[in-house]
Amino acid sequence: MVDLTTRIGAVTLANPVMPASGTFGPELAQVFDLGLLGALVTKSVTPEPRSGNPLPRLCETEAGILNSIGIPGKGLDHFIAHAIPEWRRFRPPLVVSLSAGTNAAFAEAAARLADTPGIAAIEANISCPNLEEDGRAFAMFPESAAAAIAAMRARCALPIWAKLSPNTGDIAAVARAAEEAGADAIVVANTILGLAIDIEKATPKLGAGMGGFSGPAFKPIALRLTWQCAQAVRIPVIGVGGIATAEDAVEFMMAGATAVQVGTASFISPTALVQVIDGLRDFCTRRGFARSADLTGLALPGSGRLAAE
Amino acid sequence: MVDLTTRIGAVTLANPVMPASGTFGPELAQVFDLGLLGALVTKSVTPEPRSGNPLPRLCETEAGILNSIGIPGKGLDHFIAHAIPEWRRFRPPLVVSLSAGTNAAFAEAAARLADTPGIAAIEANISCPNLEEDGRAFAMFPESAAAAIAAMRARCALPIWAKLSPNTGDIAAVARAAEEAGADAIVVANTILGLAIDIEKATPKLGAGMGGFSGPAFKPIALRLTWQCAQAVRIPVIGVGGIATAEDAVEFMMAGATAVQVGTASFISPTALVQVIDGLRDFCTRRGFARSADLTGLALPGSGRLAAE
Amino acid sequence: MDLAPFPVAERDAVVIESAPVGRRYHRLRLDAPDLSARGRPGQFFHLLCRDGGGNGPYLRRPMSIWRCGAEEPLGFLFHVKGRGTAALAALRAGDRLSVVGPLGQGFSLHPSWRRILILARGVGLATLAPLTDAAARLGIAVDAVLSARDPADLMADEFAGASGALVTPVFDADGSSDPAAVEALLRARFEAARPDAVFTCGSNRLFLLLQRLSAEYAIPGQVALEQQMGCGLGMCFCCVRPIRAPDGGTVNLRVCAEGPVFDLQAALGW
Amino acid sequence: MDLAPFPVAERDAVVIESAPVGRRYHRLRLDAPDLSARGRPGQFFHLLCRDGGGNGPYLRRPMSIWRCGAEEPLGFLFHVKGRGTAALAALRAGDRLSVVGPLGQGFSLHPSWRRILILARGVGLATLAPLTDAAARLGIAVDAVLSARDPADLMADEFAGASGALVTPVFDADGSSDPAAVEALLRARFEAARPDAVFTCGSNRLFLLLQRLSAEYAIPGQVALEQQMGCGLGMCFCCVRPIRAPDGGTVNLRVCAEGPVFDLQAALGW
Ligand SMILES: Cc1cc2nc3c(=O)[nH]c(=O)nc-3n(C[C@H](O)[C@H](O)[C@H](O)COP(=O)(O)OP(=O)(O)OC[C@H]3O[C@@H](n4cnc5c(N)ncnc54)[C@H](O)[C@@H]3O)c2cc1C
Ligand SMILES: Cc1cc2nc3c(=O)[nH]c(=O)nc-3n(C[C@H](O)[C@H](O)[C@H](O)COP(=O)(O)OP(=O)(O)OC[C@H]3O[C@@H](n4cnc5c(N)ncnc54)[C@H](O)[C@@H]3O)c2cc1C
Ligand SMILES: Cc1cc2nc3c(=O)[nH]c(=O)nc-3n(C[C@H](O)[C@H](O)[C@H](O)COP(=O)(O)O)c2cc1C
Ligand SMILES: Cc1cc2nc3c(=O)[nH]c(=O)nc-3n(C[C@H](O)[C@H](O)[C@H](O)COP(=O)(O)O)c2cc1C
Ligand code: FES
Ligand code: FES
Repeated sequence: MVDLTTRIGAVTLANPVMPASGTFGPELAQVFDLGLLGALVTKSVTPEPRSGNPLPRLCETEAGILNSIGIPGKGLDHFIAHAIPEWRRFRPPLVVSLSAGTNAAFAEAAARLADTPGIAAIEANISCPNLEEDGRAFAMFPESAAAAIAAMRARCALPIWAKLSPNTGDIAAVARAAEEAGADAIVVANTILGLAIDIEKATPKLGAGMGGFSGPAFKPIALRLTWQCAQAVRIPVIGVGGIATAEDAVEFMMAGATAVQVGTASFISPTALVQVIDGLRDFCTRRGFARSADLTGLALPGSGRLAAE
Repeated sequence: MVDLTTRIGAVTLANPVMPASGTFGPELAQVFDLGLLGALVTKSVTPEPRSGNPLPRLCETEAGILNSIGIPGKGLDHFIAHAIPEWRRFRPPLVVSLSAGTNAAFAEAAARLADTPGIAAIEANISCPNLEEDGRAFAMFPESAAAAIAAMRARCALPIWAKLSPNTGDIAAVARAAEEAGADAIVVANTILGLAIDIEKATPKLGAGMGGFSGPAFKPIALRLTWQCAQAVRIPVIGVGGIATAEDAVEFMMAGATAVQVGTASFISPTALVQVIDGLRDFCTRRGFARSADLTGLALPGSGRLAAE
Repeated sequence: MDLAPFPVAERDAVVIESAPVGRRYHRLRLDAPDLSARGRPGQFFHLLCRDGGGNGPYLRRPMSIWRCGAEEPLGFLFHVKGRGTAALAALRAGDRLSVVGPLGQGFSLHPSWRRILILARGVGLATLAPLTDAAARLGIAVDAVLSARDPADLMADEFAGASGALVTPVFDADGSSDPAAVEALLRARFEAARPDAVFTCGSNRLFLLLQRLSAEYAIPGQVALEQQMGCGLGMCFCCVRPIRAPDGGTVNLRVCAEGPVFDLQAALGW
Repeated sequence: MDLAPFPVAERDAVVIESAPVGRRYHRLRLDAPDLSARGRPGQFFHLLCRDGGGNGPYLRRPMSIWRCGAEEPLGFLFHVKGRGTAALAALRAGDRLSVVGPLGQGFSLHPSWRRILILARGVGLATLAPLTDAAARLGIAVDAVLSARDPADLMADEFAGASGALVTPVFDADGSSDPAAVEALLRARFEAARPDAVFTCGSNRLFLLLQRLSAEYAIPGQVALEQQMGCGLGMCFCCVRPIRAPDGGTVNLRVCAEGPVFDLQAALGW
């Protein structure tokens, strides 16, 4: 029996596999028992209602997709009143992804979530535009990332997971800044900016122009970011980007991830999350790992744990 | 008859299609007539001989590859004495890719190339490590990119194409800095940092650890970088990253590229460059473009040229 | 993986028939008795479009249920349009096809109804076809006006099967499918024997016509909409369409989750 | 696309035979008479490994010429090892296979030679097999020692064809393939009838043995090396191996361009 128990700071998960924000919803309970998941991660909620971006909001590429959904939603009040109770029907710890346009709005919303029972952690989606910095994402720079996390930290006792953007030039510095500002974990990475053009119409394929790139094609980049973050911080790193199979998840864990998130793969295979959990257990059994947690960091420089075995 | 003539500043190309540095060599003349190409682009040459990185130097991913070749080569003296004469057997303009570890070394090497007959332009591979900045690539920051280009500009009258890195957080700023420092064109992008792990061995698949990611999976990112650069500078932008077909090339041109480079695709299909040229001509014929140059920037915001037709 | 008793399955099904229909269409029948029994007219499946060798586009493609029922193989009828449908059309009997479904909200038929009218064009008839059987089972008479380029494109058999629906074809070739001609035809039907409900799919022009006429005659209606999809399950919000809300404004609803079938008056043209 | 008169072609060739060989191997024969005529023993082709449906890994795979010549279909014999070779093995007669080649520097045979010795193990014999025909055409006698797990794995027919080569099999199963036993065997051959040259491929242990013995007996030799490849054409420098230089140091040479055949004494073990 392989022990899949996973600790992300104060939060204990039955296993290290959870969905990625924005690619998951209670609708997936139509396909399998969501109680199997390590955690539940909501779509990003914003303080105010938002209608989202113009259509088309999604297009496919070679082994991946671009999206510019634009975080449509009914805002935090509605979320607390209606979505949280719906989520609480399920067993796994609930992680609420939060997005906002200013440090103050992040702090205010975090405080309200801290007052709401049933939430295990906040995932701070700081890859979204910072309205006070010309729309450049908070997670682009160590300073703005730290300011957003610190503002939340001051108002909220819940664990805060900082979700970083691959669009920065120095992920290690951003991760360290988030850690120093009080983040309890790093989630890396959100989508990377991409573009596709419809050459018959000579316009971008997405209504919004550029979009976020995700899926298997993005994996080598997200894996590299995970590896860089794992070497930069002491808090747990949660790896996300292109994971579709248990083998992908093992790569992220060996690169230093304590847990993983599965996003786009659920669109292609709604049972992908369950397949990753089952496959991870099988891999550990086959290779003689008693605990999946032992995979974390095995391939990091200087680890040499497998070689020594 | 479609006119494929392309002007990159003072350099005129018979067509806008050329190979990407490091994925091309005179060996390809065994497969087709290199005289068909818009330009020839050499592997990056370094001032001193280098032996390159440990093996394995290349691995495949979903629709792409990672490489850490490490620019092996015999150094600039040997290059000028032996490689340049070999390249001069071919008709198309010769673009020499130059890589160096310091501004002074870039300047010195550029001066020597300027004294060497038969070179149409220098492609400055400023995506390589800057030894005076802790090994962070020149192209990571506007200041270091500008300093390298300015140093070359001061010593060399040849056109200088600045080849940018996708690993920066602000490609537009780097492109503008290169333009202001005197670059005659922007080439975007070099490979993006990636990682793959062999989960049976629990080590990176590449001997060097991380590597550069290229191929079709990288295309949406490179296309976005091209689009951002085209809106940031007035000098021509040469698009590169994942181009395998004429349709891909048209996407880059519509996103603002004046010309394109084909890299990894030549490994899968050594005739890819010719196929792109032929297909570009066919696309222009079918869609009634008299000159391929008319494609440049068609999909940029505010262009609306196709819609108006 | 089929994790019964969940209402939506992800499953490999064996192709038992794969055949071209007319010049531009193709039909597939799958061996998946329980899924076929579970499917309802107007629902859809999300299909992984891989030809026999595993080649195809990254995303799944939504496809309406064309044939379903406890005694029928699960069937799809589609226009071979781009890369995804081409891969589907390349499947051969014996190949496996990964399906996710049944998905979405289908048509509703009230047992008290006596007669419905269906107006379809092109491949829209695939979506409406299973209504004819369902109506027949409830003893509801079906009056169908099918619009097509020409007789070769009509697929009347594919539509009505053995349901006994009364099919009136109209064609571009002879002008009988002109909006004015169809309007006259519908008005005549509505006057002669007012249907209890009307249904449409596949043509914006016919949708707008039917919306206008059925409002005038105060006949309730349903329309099946299409939209590009990511997840097909309601999680990604890429498939939204603006739908009229009771307050007169519009709300973005997900075609995959709140649809694909919407109230005829609430839907907007596309 | 074949842009004659260029020495290396990129071309789709039709598979005329695809068949398993023993438990772990597979052979393919292609209809490509001019490429077959152009190929030389020791050269290789770079194969796009796509099964009948277009599925397979991104990079091409290098594969030695196993059969070539004006009168022969172009043949490959390979170990079904991973994703690429599995896709190749899934090809059926009539399918198309994209090949690039012929590539690399093959073996050299001097017409003055009278007798050569070949030492091969496993699928290394595929690379050495075409030497037997070439030698036969030059009137050079071939003495071959083939090492295999057991008789079922030997593939002696696949090796020698109709060339008349004298094959001595050695097996793991009966201990005759032990290094000491093979060394004794080779020494006996070298003493009895000194070959003019020796050739090997496929086993590091046998390579090191043959290198040592042929140095001792001052017999020239050649070895075909393998290395993971990107471009197969000499452009990417991922396939280098250290090779002894005349000055005693080593240089990194490209297996695809300077090789795959190297001087036996210059090569290093792997
Ligand atoms: C609920 C629903 C049911 C459908 N039922 C049927 C049916 O029974 N028969 C049939 O022929 N077609 C049906 N369609 C349309 C069908 O999904 C598209 O024709 C198909 O996705 C085209 O894929 P392609 O790769 O061949 O074409 P491409 O044009 O290459 O597809 C490119 C992209 O656009 C999307 N797309 C293109 N056309 C449509 C469309 N009309 N609707 C939604 N997305 C589209 C594709 O999914 C893909 O993401 C249905 C669509 C929906 C939403
Ligand atoms: C010049 C040359 C000639 C060859 N001739 C033959 C032959 O005639 N018969 C035969 O069975 N094999 C031959 N090989 C080895 C053959 O190329 C590999 O077995 C094959 O690439 C494995 O691919 P795969 O996807 O099945 O295996 P995987 O192990 O999944 O391949 C993963 C990666 O490793 C590379 N790789 C794995 N093994 C080798 C190897 N031994 N040499 C080079 N690259 C490797 C692959 O190309 C690929 O990039 C030759 C290799 C070279 C370099
Ligand atoms: C359609 C879509 C919507 C997304 N919405 C969000 C979101 O609301 N908040 C967020 O933090 N990340 C969002 N993401 C990013 C994912 O959570 C994930 O970080 C990214 O897609 C990379 O993982 P993947 O390759 O497994 O999808 C979204 C991704 C997709 C594809
Ligand atoms: C094997 C390999 C070697 C490369 N070597 C160089 C190099 O020496 N100098 C350079 O500027 N870019 C080098 N590149 C980057 C390519 O020129 C190109 O920018 C990148 O691969 C993206 O294009 P592609 O996806 O078409 O390959 C190399 C790429 C590969 C794959
Ligand atoms: S397709 Fe994802 S919400 Fe409808
Ligand atoms: S495989 Fe590219 S140089 Fe040999």
